[in-house]
Amino acid sequence: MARITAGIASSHVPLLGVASDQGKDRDEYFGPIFAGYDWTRTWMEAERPDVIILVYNDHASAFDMTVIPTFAIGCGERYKPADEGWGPRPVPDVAGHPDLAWHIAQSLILDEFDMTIINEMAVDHGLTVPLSMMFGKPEKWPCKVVPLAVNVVTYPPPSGNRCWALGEAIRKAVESFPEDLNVQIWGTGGMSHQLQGPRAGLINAEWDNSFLDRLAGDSDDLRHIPHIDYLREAGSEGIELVMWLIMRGALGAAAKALHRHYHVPCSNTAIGHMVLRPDNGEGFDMSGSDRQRSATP
Amino acid sequence: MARITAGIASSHVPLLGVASDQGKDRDEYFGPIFAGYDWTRTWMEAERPDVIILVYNDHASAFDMTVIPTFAIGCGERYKPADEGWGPRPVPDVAGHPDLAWHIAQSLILDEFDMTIINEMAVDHGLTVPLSMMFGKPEKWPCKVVPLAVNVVTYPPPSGNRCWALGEAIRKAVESFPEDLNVQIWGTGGMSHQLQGPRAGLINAEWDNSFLDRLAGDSDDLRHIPHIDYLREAGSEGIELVMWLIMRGALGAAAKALHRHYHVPCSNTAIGHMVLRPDNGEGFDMSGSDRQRSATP
Amino acid sequence: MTRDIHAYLAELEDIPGTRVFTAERARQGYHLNQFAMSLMSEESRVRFTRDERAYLDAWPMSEAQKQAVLDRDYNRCLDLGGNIYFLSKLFATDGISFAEAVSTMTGMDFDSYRKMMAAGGRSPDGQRSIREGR
Amino acid sequence: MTRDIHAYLAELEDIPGTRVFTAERARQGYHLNQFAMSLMSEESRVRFTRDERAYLDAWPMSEAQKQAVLDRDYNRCLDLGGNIYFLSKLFATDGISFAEAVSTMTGMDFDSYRKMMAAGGRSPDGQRSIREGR
Ligand SMILES: [Fe+3]
Ligand SMILES: [Fe+3]
Repeated sequence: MARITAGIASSHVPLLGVASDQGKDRDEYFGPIFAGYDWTRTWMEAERPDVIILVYNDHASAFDMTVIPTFAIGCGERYKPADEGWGPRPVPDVAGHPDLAWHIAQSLILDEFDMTIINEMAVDHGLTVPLSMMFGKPEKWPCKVVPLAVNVVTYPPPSGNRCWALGEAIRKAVESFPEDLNVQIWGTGGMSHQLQGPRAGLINAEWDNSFLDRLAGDSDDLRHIPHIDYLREAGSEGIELVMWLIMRGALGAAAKALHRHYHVPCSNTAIGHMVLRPDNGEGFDMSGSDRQRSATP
Repeated sequence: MARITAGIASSHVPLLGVASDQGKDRDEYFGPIFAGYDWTRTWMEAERPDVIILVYNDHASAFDMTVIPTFAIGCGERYKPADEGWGPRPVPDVAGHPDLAWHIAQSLILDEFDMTIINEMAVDHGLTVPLSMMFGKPEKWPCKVVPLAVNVVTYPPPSGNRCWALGEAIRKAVESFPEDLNVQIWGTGGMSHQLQGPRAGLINAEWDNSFLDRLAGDSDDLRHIPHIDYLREAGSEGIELVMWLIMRGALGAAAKALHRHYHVPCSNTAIGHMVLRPDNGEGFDMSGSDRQRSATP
Repeated sequence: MTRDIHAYLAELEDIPGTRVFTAERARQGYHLNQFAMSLMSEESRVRFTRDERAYLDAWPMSEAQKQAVLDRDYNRCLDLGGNIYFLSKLFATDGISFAEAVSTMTGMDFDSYRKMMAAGGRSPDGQRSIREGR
Repeated sequence: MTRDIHAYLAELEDIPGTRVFTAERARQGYHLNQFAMSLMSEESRVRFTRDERAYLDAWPMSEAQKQAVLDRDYNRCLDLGGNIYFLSKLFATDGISFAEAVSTMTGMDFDSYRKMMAAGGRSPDGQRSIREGR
């Protein structure tokens, strides 16, 4: 049986991709940001997930105005980095996991989520920057990825409640997948930022930290935050945080924080990052993952 | 306030488009089929809807395997007939109603339906054949259309329950649109047919007629029919009937049948057609529609 | 409606003479279906008609899929992941009707198939379930 | 979360210095955004850079939209229905960073904007609601 062993929240600022690609990740500006991911990179070596369900939003890269899906799940074999205006990022292609992705897609539709199935698309910084933050610069990404693209650009995005519920249904779907897979789910985007208009540059560290506080534990009150509160408190692009709720919903009733990092600024944005473990009596011990993996080279 | 004044169910067999386009609609084979729509065409002259919400499925015309939306709502200005392999049908372009369509799309997303918004697409026989059946061969279609494309090709399609609930939410959305519009909703496809394999040609008149019986009245038990029952009883392509439930859900708790027509065969298919009026105390009197329309040429 | 996807999918395989277009078939038939859909323009249809083999060879389809297309063996196309709505672009290109193309999958000639349809179609009796034989 | 779309949309207009990308803006900016997105290939960027006016004239955009693009007036682009993620393809083509492009909308020069960000960013105080002045 496949199981969701961890959830990761992370900003996905495009400039972090640039910093990584140009080797500036330890300079004065970026050093403190990347340092907050060092714990996670080490931890990840022991965890060795087989698949990441990577919740992100497309930033007008794969989807233009002709087709705007609320929830799009990538069921393809392979995804190329998008050319976002300065050429594609020089990072490896992303390998999909069509077996798991189709299983989740089918299960979600039976559970009355109105998914859009995607078989071919380019993936932009929303997906590739978190991979760089968590894995650095490998020749190839060390695991498969199921992209889950959420519309947070054209209004209205899905409600926080709907996102949380989607996470809950994803958990159920993963647990009914017969193969023994170590699956992580990542929620990306945020934290507070506004990229447009005279109000651009807004940062709300207090609100962000309260959001991080409430992400762990056994309350689900984050799901009830209305969109307008994200916009007022965390800037127009702070709405991306609804995607973290899909991740959180997939961890079950309770989750504990293993690691937490917050830094201002990166470009226009407040960086937030958290590693969470489901805390519903599973008692995950990932030390076995290493052994299992090394047996099959 | 906009209101849904009627619901129409109709098969959308491509051959009916061919018959209409080639002027064979009153020959020996097609005469009895088209005759069953005569009542509706006359009735439509008095009803004069402003907009049709036209629920149909794309048959691998606008959507190929790269993108498969469960529920796609057309918010564009204009849709061209698709080339389905024998050239586009020689029928007028379909004019959209972006104001109403976007209003419905936004409302549905707030109501936690995970819509895909479409701004540009070609429309195939699933949408244009019902227009021909109801309106004949006008120079231009007499009303605007909001296309609502439902995936019933790649499994699983949405459940009957989800379709019915979507209809309920559409009703609410239409009623919150400020402009005074006469809106009909059409559910198309079906009835029993199977287009593939050794079992092709299956027709189940008894099951179809029971479905028609239960479409009117105040029961919502049709929403609970599982997919497998459609397939076993009404053939693999009989699953299209779930789209009728979106129409029916949008009529409210009760609906009365104004007209009913059933004929076997048309090509591989059982033709079913029904005109329904919401029956929840609205007391629709459409004789006013004519006056209103003739005042504004 | 069952919410267990495994039970749901298993039931779909229990219908005689029917291949439901599940994820498994959609994946197997991906390029076969995309090929068929490419016939939605006159220019493609002309190119295909002129040299079917050359046209097919531009698609990453299996040899079996290509042969099934060349043979117009629609049951075989379905077995190899084809979907009838995609394949309809192929028989439209050939200028044959939906009913005629469909009849080729039933083991009947077109005339007998038409007569069956005119007489009310194929009865569902005995065609509902392999397992239950009803 | 309010389920009334009118109230929902009205609230979105209550935020100082912010244009939320609603249906209304999406419709107005449709071709402006599609133009910007066309800059996702090197070939298009070269053509655009060589003759911006000619490239823009191939799009059914309003003259005001074209002029706003030529002027790189991003606030004006937003007023005319542009969305920042679409427009980012334009400033990427120009080779300027997200932060620099964004700073041009704030009435600050880039250096002051950067300093503001380094000092913790713009405070939300007084920036939450026009109506409530908080
Ligand atoms: Fe983002
Ligand atoms: Fe159909």
